[in-house]
Amino acid sequence: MLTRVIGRLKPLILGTAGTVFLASCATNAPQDTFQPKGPNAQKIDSLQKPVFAVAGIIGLIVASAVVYSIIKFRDKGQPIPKQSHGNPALEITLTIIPALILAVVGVFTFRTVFDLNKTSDTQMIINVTGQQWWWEYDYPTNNEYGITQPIITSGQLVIPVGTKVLLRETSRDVIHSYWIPALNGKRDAVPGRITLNRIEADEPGIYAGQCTEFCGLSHANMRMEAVALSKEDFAKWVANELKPYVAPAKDSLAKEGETVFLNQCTRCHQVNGLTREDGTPVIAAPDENVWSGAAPNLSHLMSRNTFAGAMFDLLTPECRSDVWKSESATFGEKYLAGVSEPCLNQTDLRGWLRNAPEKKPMYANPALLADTGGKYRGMPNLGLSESDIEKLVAYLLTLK
Amino acid sequence: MANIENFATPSSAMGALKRPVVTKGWREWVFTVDHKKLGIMYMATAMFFFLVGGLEAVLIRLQLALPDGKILNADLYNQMFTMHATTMVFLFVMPMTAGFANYFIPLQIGARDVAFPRINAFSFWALLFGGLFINLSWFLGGAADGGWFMYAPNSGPIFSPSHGVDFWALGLQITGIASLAGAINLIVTILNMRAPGMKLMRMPIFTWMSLVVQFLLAFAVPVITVALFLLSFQRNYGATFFDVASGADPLLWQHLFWIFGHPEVYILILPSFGIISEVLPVFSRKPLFGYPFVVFSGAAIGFVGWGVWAHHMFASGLGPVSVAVFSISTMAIAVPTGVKIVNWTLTLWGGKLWFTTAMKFAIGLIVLFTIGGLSGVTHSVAPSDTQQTDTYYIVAHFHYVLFGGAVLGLFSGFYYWWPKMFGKMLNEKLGSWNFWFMVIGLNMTFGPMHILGLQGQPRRMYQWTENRAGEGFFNLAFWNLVASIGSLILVIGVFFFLVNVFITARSGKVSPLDPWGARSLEWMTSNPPKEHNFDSIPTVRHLDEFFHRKYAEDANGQMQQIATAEEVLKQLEDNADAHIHMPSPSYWPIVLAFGLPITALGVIYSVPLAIFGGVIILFSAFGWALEPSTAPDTDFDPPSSGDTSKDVVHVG
Amino acid sequence: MNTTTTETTDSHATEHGLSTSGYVRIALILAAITALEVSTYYVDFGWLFMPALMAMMVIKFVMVVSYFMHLKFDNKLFSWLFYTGLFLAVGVYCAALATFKFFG
Amino acid sequence: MWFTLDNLATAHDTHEGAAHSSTGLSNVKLGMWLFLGTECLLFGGLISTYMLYRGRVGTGPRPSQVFDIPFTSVSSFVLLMSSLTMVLAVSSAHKRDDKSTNLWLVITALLGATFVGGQVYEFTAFYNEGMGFSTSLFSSSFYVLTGFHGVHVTVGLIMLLALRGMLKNNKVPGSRAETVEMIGLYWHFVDIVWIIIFTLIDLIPA
Ligand code: HEA
Ligand code: HEA
Ligand code: HEC
Ligand code: CUA
Ligand SMILES: [Cu+2]
Repeated sequence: MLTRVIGRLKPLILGTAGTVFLASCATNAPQDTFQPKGPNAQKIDSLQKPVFAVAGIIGLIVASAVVYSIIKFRDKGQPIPKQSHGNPALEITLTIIPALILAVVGVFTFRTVFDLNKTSDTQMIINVTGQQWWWEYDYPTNNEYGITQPIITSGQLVIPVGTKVLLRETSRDVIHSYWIPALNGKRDAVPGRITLNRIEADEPGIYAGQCTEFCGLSHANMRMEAVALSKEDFAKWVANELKPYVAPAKDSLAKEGETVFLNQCTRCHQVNGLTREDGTPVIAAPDENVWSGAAPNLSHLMSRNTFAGAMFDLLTPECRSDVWKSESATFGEKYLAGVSEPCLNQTDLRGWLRNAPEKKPMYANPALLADTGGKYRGMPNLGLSESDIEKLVAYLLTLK
Repeated sequence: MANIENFATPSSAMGALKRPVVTKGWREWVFTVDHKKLGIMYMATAMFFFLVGGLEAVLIRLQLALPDGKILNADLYNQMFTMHATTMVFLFVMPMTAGFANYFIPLQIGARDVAFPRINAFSFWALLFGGLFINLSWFLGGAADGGWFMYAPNSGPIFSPSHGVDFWALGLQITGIASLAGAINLIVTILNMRAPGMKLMRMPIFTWMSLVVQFLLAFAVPVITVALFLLSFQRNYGATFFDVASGADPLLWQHLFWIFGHPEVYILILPSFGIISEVLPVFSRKPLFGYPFVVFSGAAIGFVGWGVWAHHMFASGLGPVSVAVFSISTMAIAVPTGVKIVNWTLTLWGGKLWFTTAMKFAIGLIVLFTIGGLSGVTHSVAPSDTQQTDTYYIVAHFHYVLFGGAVLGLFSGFYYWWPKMFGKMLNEKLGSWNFWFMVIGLNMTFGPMHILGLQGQPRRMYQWTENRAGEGFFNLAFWNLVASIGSLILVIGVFFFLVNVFITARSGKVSPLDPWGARSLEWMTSNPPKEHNFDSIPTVRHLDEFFHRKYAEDANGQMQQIATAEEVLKQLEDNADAHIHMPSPSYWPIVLAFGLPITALGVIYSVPLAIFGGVIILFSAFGWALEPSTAPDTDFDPPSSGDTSKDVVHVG
Repeated sequence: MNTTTTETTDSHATEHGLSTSGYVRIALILAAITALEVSTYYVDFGWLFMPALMAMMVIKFVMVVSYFMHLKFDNKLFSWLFYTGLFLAVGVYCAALATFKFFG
Repeated sequence: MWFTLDNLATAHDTHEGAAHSSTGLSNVKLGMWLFLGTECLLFGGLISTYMLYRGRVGTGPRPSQVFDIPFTSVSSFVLLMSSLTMVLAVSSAHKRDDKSTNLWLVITALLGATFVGGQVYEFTAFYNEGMGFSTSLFSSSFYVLTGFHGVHVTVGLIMLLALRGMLKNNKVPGSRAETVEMIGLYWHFVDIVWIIIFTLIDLIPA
């Protein structure tokens, strides 16, 4: 009904709301809240657009009445007006009208709230864990989608299109909030609680998001992206994630990198299947050096194209825009190609390895860590030599 | 001014210390219990903190003007917005409204002072010391950095290891005590100290709105007191109230904060609603349209405001039932607020409008607050709010209601009541510049934030990145720059005000007795009022008593002037009361208040210091208790021996 | 609502308080209820336990407030001030607890 | 509270005879009732925190393991009876019977002190049973709630004793009966808070 009324008032609404929205729609910002790309965000959008229009109209009415009064009743030497104290009938009418408008809005709000909280037809569950200042995704086994073993990734959430995905969110430290505007509104990730958030994407593509609950120093740098792949592509992605570890060839630079990695990085980072020389598997978790107990799992680092809380691209800008702007049809293919050496964003990755806290503010300075028992939040500066970095980069490139 | 200085020569005390006997120089202010002096001190303090908070805001805007801003680092930025909000909310708007309430409520209801004058002084000093205490953290290892609602567990000792949050929590505790004491004081004053005939429904609307506000304070402050205590016990004494590892639920903090926090936003806005409800009728030459509706809608806002707090938590996973309920209750609040907007507009309607600076600010409030209120209604639609929350769209909402609403109302009050408080008129021309720069600046600053937010720029980001700014000329980079330029225009606007005050103080125009043709009781005395406010307490027969003493309807139903303000005042003077006892100055309020920051410092740094602070508090409470509020008869000058010489200043 | 119409001239409580024996009687009732309350700890009251305990708590509360604190005899404005705070507290905090699924 | 003594209207009363008060009610009494109203929100918050957390004991003792119902019942009873003696003090004060006022005030203070003493004893016992302030959410919220109440009782005690001293030395500014009555109101409030705490915390098993 609301929509029908709105429909009839269309010209007026377009006129008023247009000014506000014109700028909004023209610039194609990646986190625009008016460009839903999935049914959940769509439901919100269908609710909010009419509300914005109503609000715009009311605002215009008030402003016009004030402006009219200013012009009409300015002091032109007229006598002091009659000291009338009001008009209860008018008053009551003008109280009831807004109440009615709001009642209508209320009904639709009510419906949408429950609609968006429906979880009974979920097809895929992904556990999402916030941590200062990145997101971890953990896919429980799901035979329907070929996830025969749990998958753990970070930064980019990969989902199949047209699938009702339920995010079970929590946090390991402070409150964060998961938000991919094109897919749904925000839902806080609260430590000690599990909150539910449902997303579904209509088309393949990359959808930008951002942590929106203030979570300390690098809150501004806690970004994320949702990557929607066609079902077939998603299956390929899963297969890749489940691929066993491939050790670098003997005597390669990467092999030397593996050694550095074993010495420096595995105390925090997990690479599935990585073993020591004697064949014992290397298990980083539970991670004792980081306050919240975990660092990103790097097993398939090169299959995602951002790192460090999606603050940096793992791809060079050219390669990245190639993926981002690709046609829906070719998107999956390009995304699944992962990061290859020519496309690797060497500057930021090397900078990160050289001195992570300088690239991203983190409580990683031992001098400030007395209160946490010397535990890092974020990744510390490991004081690596340039040649170690060289080797590490070569090694990381093998983590397809 | 005749012998105002030696009017209340105080007595020798019955307490432990002698009463202050000098009422000149700085002591006149430091030991005063006069509600008008205290009101001015509140306002001066608030103004100072406005500049501090404004400076912080400008630094924020400079940092965000361009992508990857380098003016502040992440740590400093987080402190900056936390302290900006804390300063503006708790140390600027609240004290400023307390200043107005202090100064004008007794005058508007025809009283000579507040019910508890020494508590009034105590409240002011506690506020000042609390405010300074919070800001002390800047120099002692960094200010609070958790955002103004300080969500747990990010505010806990592990995630915020500096002492900033300790200073914040304890400092707000101190200002909270000040607010609570002030609220009780003013409620009793309004209920009990009204002039004869001043029925509740004849009270000026500013007094009414302040009454609602004081009730909100009285009942909301204890809630944040609890929250702050829990936080301090966690940070300083090892409790685990918000420590998830021990099984705590971080949402407890959110509930406690917002149960306080939502009534708080009405605490911030209702005084300004009150102010413009005084200003609009005066400059429309017409009574407030629908006075009872404005009164009751104010009370309704105060009441419903208690049932909506969880609209700040729509994204926190409350569950659909709670979300739906709080969503609807939030919408309900738009109805009484709408009543006010309607009544103000209808007050203008058919009036004879005089566009003084005060009037301009008041009209500005109607329009700009409505914009902010309407964006509030778009938040109240919970599903939409999950897109909006924690983006700049929220920042836009609350700056429109806070700056476009509360602050414009306060400025309206400055221009309207300046002659009353200081006997001089603020310059109208500078006032006009002040107004236009501020209104343009504020729309330029906060208007683009609607777009920024709806296009996905989250708040509380020390940097934003070109990457997510979108394409085209009108992208987020453009709007961020506009907002930052706008804030500089705001600075100029504020600057005009400061210049205006300065010039007026130096050489301003002396105000006539009734410069605006005012309507309410506070104008029925000299400018500035005498220490005892009224020579004789007027008997009230009308809403807008003063107006009705000046004007009457003639046979044709035309309003005609029947008396000048001077004549009205003369009449009061002629019937002056024989002797008037005013409360006497006292050392105790400031000493007692001083014990509070000492104790708080002790909580942070060393227990013996806290005990020392406690001793100061106890000692001064005793001294206070032993000291009569008003010095005994015999200590008065002039003695109360039936002579009628007292501070009567003849006007005209 | 309009308090100005109240015509209390003298708020001295003696005229409308209780006599000494009256106060003692109230105290005895309070003591008896307390005994009953404590007994719930030892005797199984079944489903009655919660409602009975709550009722006794409220009765004791109201008795102290009404008689010892004279609220029953005093001007209604005092009751307004106090009970506003009380009911606000009960309402707001119960609502908050309800969002934690506290009441099951 | 101490502001009982800071009353402009009273000053007018004593001097001008007629009360300058729109409602005919006393300022301090209005202020006191309002203050007690606000205290409901303070204690409500503390009680709710406790109710939310009482089952969260971590590795520490559970409420039922430490609470000593007979003991707490007795001290609750003592506090309840102090309300009786307080009201008798108020009643004597209104009759201008200084001697019995003093006597009842002292008895009230003694009963109050017994209660506080009992609380100190209980806290020590709990502590010895391994329930420190920061042991668990239950223990912290228990100590904060009952501690706040205890502080209120202690402040009441100080006021009672100070009041008695001031009555004796004839140093009460303003109306004596009213001052006694105000401190009485505060004292009763502390008692009714305990009525709630005792029921919700001790008698209802977590
Ligand atoms: C002065 C302070 C003030 C005022 C008056 C208001 C008024 C309102 N606020 Fe606002 N609010 C804040 C200060 C204020 N707010 C602050 C500081 C925050 C953020 C805190 C933080 O996160 O840091 C906030 C945040 C905030 C949120 C949470 C947003 C979020 O974080 O996700 C919500 C959600 O519902 C909200 C709603 C409202 C509503 C519905 C009103 C209503 O009262 C508005 C009513 C007014 C009108 C509607 C306009 C006039 C009415 C008419 C002309 C009648 C006709 C209208 C209709 C039929 C719609 N506010
Ligand atoms: C009454 C409240 C109030 C007021 C008046 C203001 C006023 C202003 N506010 Fe603020 N603001 C808040 C309350 C308020 N704010 C709150 C509650 C938050 C949320 C914080 C949080 O997220 O925790 C916030 C957050 C906030 C942000 C978001 C920060 C972020 O999320 O990262 C921004 C960004 O632009 C901002 C800007 C401004 C600006 C430019 C002004 C301007 O209007 C300021 C105008 C004043 C001046 C321009 C003063 C002029 C004087 C000088 C410049 C000083 C000269 C100095 C001397 C001579 C000593 N405010
Ligand atoms: C003390 C713990 C610790 C050590 C040691 C450590 N890291 Fe990290 N690392 C982290 C944390 C925590 C993050 C997440 C930081 C963030 O994004 O905020 C991280 C992030 C990363 C990322 C980005 C991952 C992603 O998916 O976003 C890479 C790549 C990385 N580290 C590589 C390394 C390498 C290589 C080494 C060893 C030379 C190393 N790290 C050593 C803790 C550590
Ligand atoms: Cu995580 Cu903000
Ligand atoms: Cu709110």
